[in-house]
Amino acid sequence: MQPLLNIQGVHKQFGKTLALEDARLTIQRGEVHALIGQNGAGKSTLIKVLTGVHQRDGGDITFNGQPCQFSRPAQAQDAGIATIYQELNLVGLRSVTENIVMGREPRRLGGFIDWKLAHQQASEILAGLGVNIDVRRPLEEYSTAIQQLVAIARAVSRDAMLVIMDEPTSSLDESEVLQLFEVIRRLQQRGTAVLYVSHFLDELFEICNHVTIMRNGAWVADHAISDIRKAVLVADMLGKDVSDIETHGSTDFGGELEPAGELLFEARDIATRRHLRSASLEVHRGEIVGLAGLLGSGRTEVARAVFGMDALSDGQMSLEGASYHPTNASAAIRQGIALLAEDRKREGIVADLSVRENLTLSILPSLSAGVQIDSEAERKLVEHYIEALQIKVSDMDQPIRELSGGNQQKVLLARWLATEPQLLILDEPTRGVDIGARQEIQRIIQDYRAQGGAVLLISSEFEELIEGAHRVVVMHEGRSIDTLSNPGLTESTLVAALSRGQPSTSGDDHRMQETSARPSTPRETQA
Amino acid sequence: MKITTPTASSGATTAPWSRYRLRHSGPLIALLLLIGFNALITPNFLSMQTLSVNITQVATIAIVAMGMTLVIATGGIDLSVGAVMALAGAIVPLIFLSSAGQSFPVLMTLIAVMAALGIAMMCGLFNGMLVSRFGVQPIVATLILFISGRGLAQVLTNGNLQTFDNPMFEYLGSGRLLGIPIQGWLVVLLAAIAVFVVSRTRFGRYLLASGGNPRAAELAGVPVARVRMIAYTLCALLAGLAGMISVAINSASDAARNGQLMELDAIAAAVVGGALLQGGRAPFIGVVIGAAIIQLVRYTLLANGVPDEVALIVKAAIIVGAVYLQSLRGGH
Amino acid sequence: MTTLVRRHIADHGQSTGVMIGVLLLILLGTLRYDNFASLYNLTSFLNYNAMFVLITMGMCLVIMTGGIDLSVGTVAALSSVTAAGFSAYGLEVALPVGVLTGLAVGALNAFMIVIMRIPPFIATLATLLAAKGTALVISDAQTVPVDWTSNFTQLGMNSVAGWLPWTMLLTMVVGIALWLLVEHRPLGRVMLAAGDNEDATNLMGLSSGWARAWAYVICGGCAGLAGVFLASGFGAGQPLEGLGWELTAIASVVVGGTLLTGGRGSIPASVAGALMLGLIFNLLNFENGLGTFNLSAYWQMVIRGVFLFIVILLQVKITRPLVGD
Amino acid sequence: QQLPPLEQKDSYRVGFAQMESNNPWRIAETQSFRDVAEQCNWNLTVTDAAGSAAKQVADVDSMIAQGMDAIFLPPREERALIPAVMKARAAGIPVFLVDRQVDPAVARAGEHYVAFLGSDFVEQGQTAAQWLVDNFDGEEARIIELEGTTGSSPANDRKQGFDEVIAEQDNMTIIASQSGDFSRDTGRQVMETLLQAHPNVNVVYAHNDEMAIGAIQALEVSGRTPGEDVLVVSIDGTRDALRAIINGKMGVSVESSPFFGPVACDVLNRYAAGGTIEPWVRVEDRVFTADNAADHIDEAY
Ligand SMILES: Nc1ncnc2c1ncn2[C@@H]1O[C@H](COP(=O)(O)OP(=O)(O)OP(=O)(O)O)[C@@H](O)[C@H]1O
Ligand SMILES: Nc1ncnc2c1ncn2[C@@H]1O[C@H](COP(=O)(O)OP(=O)(O)OP(=O)(O)O)[C@@H](O)[C@H]1O
Ligand SMILES: [Mg+2]
Ligand SMILES: [Mg+2]
Repeated sequence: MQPLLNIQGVHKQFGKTLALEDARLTIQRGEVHALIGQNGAGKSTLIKVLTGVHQRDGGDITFNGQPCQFSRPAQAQDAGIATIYQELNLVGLRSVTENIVMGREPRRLGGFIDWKLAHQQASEILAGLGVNIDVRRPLEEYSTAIQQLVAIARAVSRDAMLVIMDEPTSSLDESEVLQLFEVIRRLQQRGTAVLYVSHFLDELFEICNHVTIMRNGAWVADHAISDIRKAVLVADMLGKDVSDIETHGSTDFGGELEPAGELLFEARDIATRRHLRSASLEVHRGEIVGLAGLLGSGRTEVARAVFGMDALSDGQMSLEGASYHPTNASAAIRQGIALLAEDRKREGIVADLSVRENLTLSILPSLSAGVQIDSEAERKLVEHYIEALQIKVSDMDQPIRELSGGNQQKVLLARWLATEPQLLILDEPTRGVDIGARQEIQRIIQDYRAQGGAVLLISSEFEELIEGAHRVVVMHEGRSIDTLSNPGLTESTLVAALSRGQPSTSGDDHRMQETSARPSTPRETQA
Repeated sequence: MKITTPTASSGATTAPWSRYRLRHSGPLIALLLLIGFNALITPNFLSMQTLSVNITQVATIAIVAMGMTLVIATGGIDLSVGAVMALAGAIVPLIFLSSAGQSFPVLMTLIAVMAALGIAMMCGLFNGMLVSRFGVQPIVATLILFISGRGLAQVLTNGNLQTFDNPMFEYLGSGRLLGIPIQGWLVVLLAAIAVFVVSRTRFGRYLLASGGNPRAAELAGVPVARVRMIAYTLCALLAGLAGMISVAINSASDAARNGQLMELDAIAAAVVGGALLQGGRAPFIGVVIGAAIIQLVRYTLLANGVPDEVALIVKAAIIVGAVYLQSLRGGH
Repeated sequence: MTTLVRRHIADHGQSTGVMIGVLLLILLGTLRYDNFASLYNLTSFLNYNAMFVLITMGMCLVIMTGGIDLSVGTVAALSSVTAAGFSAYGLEVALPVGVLTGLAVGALNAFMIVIMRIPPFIATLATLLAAKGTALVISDAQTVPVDWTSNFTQLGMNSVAGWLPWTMLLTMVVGIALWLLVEHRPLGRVMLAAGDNEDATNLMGLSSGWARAWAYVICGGCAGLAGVFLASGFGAGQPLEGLGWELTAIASVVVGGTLLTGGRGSIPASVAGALMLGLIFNLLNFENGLGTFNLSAYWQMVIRGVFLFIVILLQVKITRPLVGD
Repeated sequence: QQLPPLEQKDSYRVGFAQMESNNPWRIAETQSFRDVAEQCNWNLTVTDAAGSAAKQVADVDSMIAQGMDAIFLPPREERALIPAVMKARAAGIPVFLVDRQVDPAVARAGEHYVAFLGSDFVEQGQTAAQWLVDNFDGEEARIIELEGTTGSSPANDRKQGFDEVIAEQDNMTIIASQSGDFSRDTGRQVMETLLQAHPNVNVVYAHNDEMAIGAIQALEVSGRTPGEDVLVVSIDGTRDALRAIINGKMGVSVESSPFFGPVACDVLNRYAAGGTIEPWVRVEDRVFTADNAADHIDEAY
């Protein structure tokens, strides 16, 4: 039988950057097909070329037997392709209902929207994903996770032949991931094909039939999932030998944990107006302290408080034994604190500025002689970091928006390392970052620590915490409820600690009710 | 990611300049075309006197447009520049025409200039305060002074035209250096300072970052609110200076007319010169060229006897054309 | 609980606030001035302000999509000229001509903004100049006489039931249509979505360009109709009228509580905002009539600015805690 | 239909619906009404339409609503203010037009409004032209005309009057005519530009004194001597213009007096007393030249 989608030899160039070069992808009707590759491999670009966001520079695409060239996403949608793009494409000021039904609203006489029916439909679709919320409220009032689920709800509610999901799980917790898988299976039963992009390889084994691997904008291989081992996938993605991969741990933290130095930072029962009730933690020099917790447990809020973004409503902080109460980010930076924020696009990069300008933004005072910036010193410093962190750029004056996510993240990491902070707070430093870059970032963190730096590491990946952290502080609903120390930290102790925090009643409309967080591998859960 | 040109992981030194040139070539080409057109069509165009006339007339637009560019770089806009011109322009003669001014002409002229700049600065602080501390949208925040600033100037002068004879102050309008009107030199000086500030100083970097992504800039330790305050203040200061120049040229201050519709000319000059209304760019050279384009269009139409009403239509078409070319080249 | 109250205020408080403000101003006028509440004042107030309410509604629509239209004033002037030129054929011809003029200019704006991707501020600034120039060219720089013998002037000079001007009645009909469009028609919802996040709207498979284009066209149409009112109510096509109307309209929209950032907007609240600004003028005229203060025209400008300042401060106070960053 | 009567009272509530206050002439006119209000025992209400004919109608409307005894109106536009005139009459309030007319084809003095107080803009243009014809002693006059605000009635009329007369002269041509917006700054800029394009100009005709003074500045900057190389002809009779005439920089300024207050007081009293008012209460415009400028400079505004 002829495949549902067949992409052959597609290439696409953005200015100097060749994003796709001989990309191929074949999807059969009714299969769940994974697309994997490193950051910047071209996955999202391929999807956007397919759905008419970008126009391809060459190659052939056939969908449902027809050669196609969509010039707008609307055309792809009409042809039967529903897409959840990587950057959430939703309108925050509009209600949840509208974000789901917009474009095919139920109508009443005279063409007016039948709001009652629309709300009802939206609620039902969301209920199918295990979400029960007030669909009349503006979407922006809900968490990223809910927003992601709304995007999914929008896509699956269309009668599409192909549903594309570009990293749909990057901000979901495991219960939601499981719900999503349930939905994907239902789609599959209905005969709908799904294209699934994710950096969490374990998910693929759970849900996909087939996998296509891309590297540097080009097709590398495709396999039936049943025939393949994870190590082979990783090797294909990175372009390395399988044996290399297998001898190596999955994170680059590993190694001996050296004993930590003297106490650097301490927070006692801190609370803010923003969902942080009471958190206590200590960080020593040369120590990595992990912050674990479910989605919405308040980890980011701890980071915000320490970095001076939110004022404390209660509690104390001290730095090097002295009382520490920053009033804004600059104050915190002056005292040697750095925060790599969670939302790279909104809170990290200044898209139109160059890599150089982004990298040195936080250390300009020390790079200036008088009013003038010492551009010689600046270039040297930037060169040093590009080299040390192996940032892939065409030149340091390239606008940062042209870089792939992983490389942008490295530039931001360099921005903060350049401030030579005493305490480096990392909020999900490897989210949305591919395995290769992830390991490099982890290595950089480790090097920084080895030189006596202190790290507060927020991560949803247990392996990262277990292998990297000296101690892990467990957060739950805005409170620190436990501290676990390494060695002796295992996934099961962490899961146990997280589940201890679960209260029997939860008043909020939608809080994570599950007892484990991802990415404890779904495979193991099944077994 | 793959780069088609040979990958150089460290900075190629020519890159920033070629980028810079590319950005500015659009307005420059437009300006050269206009000059070429005039050389062919307009009588007596290629003369020193024409140059000097155009410099006199472009100076105020260019100065205000540079201030506007600062504000636009932060993602804002300032509608109040014309009103600030009127206010500053009204203050100066008010002071040196007073009885104290008659008795100490030199001192009081200086004081008058300082007072006018001081008032302009206060206007800028007011705008900056509303925008950066209260989070009011720039169009709305500056609309307040747009409406009431000119009214205030007229209240102060009782609506009367103030004519005066004060050679020292008039030098600002009619003085010459090496045969070029003094305000032309002023524009060159200010543009040089502005280019230096934006490309080489911390404030310049902060300005672009604040406009490009205020949230990220804030978190990177950039004092975004202060940068905005400074941008609005400088903009008002420059508008005040332009207001005084225009008063000095005319030897008269007319609160009702001084700087009227200047905000539109200044914004048009900035955008034609390559500024992006969403912020993050401050191409001062381009903006000065943009002002020159606006001025030259006006000159061309007038000198060739195009009636006022037709001139409006032509001017509109040229603004749209220039911005369109700009957007094609900029790729945004 | 307090957040719920705050949320309610943020959702609806602004518009109710403006309406209460309007009522308070009316009350003040009625108590303080003789004849303020007279039928004559009511009718002439409504008639004059019908034009401003119209352009404010058009502006509100454009602002909802995240744009701005600086050309409304001169477009109204241009339409008054074309409508006056056709007044001899009667209202049934002149009115469509005027509205079509506005729609055509609106379409030109839409073309420049959506297709050529010129920033709205610049595109409509150019239209502001060009519309004024065109109005002067086709009117030969004179006011254009209307035909007093045709039924054209009845629209602008007569009232229903002796008090409700036809112009205001028509404006209200347009207002209800626009309100229905914004609240209950998909096109209006896409306008709001496009103003909130244009890229996302496109990625959702909706045509944000189309929606934004319609907003400019409708805004042009509103300005065109305002121009017809102008010609009909004042007996002449006036190429020089309309200067500064755009800022009055923007201010009205803002007073009505709509943010200029797009994605939000309320037609009724904008109408209330326009009426509120109109009332201020009317009250100032009556205040002058009392002769207690001698408010010069200049002081009136200052007062308008201060008024806007106060409204904005109040808005900041009410909405700030929720807006956050 | 009759004109609305006005009963004789000690004090009248009088409305003056000024059209704009953005130039010295209008300001002087308003001031003249304010000054006379005291002598005449008026309770005067002044509104300002900020240049908008529509707003001016609304201002008149609010005066009607307030029940003024009489309204003085300088109509912004000759047609757009007709509704205001009609409504005031219908409301029984006598209207006097000041300094500009409304379209006589629709509204007539003695019928729809009481009278027109003022001079004739066309005639002012003619007078200026005639003075030029009489006093120009060169071979050939090459004239630059600085027009007022495009589309405004004084600009249209002053152009018409002047151009008519000049058209009959064989040795006089208008080589350029551009708008200087009635303002000194714009007038100067336009003149600077036109001087470049037409260096052989020897006459400047400005529609008001402000532009004329701007033009004189432009002439001086370009190295010409106004009064000798270039003859400047203008309208208004402001203090600055008279000074320029005394200094020999300007040839003539045809008066367009803004001092309507006293005339208005007189006309109102006569009307209340039941007298018939002539439809056009003419204000004689003097012609200021080097001969008489010094005598009048103190009374100028
Ligand atoms: N609009 C654009 N302009 C310039 N370059 C772009 C653009 N979009 C993508 N690229 C470049 O194309 C390449 C492929 O990017 P793409 O987003 O497709 O990667 P990806 O595989 O989705 O990565 P990730 O896993 O980080 O999402 C990258 O080098 C990126 O920098
Ligand atoms: N401004 C806000 N308005 C409403 N809810 C908010 C706001 N900011 C944060 N929240 C919610 O508060 C909860 C705590 O968020 P936070 O980001 O601290 O969680 P986290 O533990 O860091 O999880 P994540 O893994 O998402 O980073 C989330 O549910 C978030 O949606
Ligand atoms: Mg991607
Ligand atoms: Mg977080």
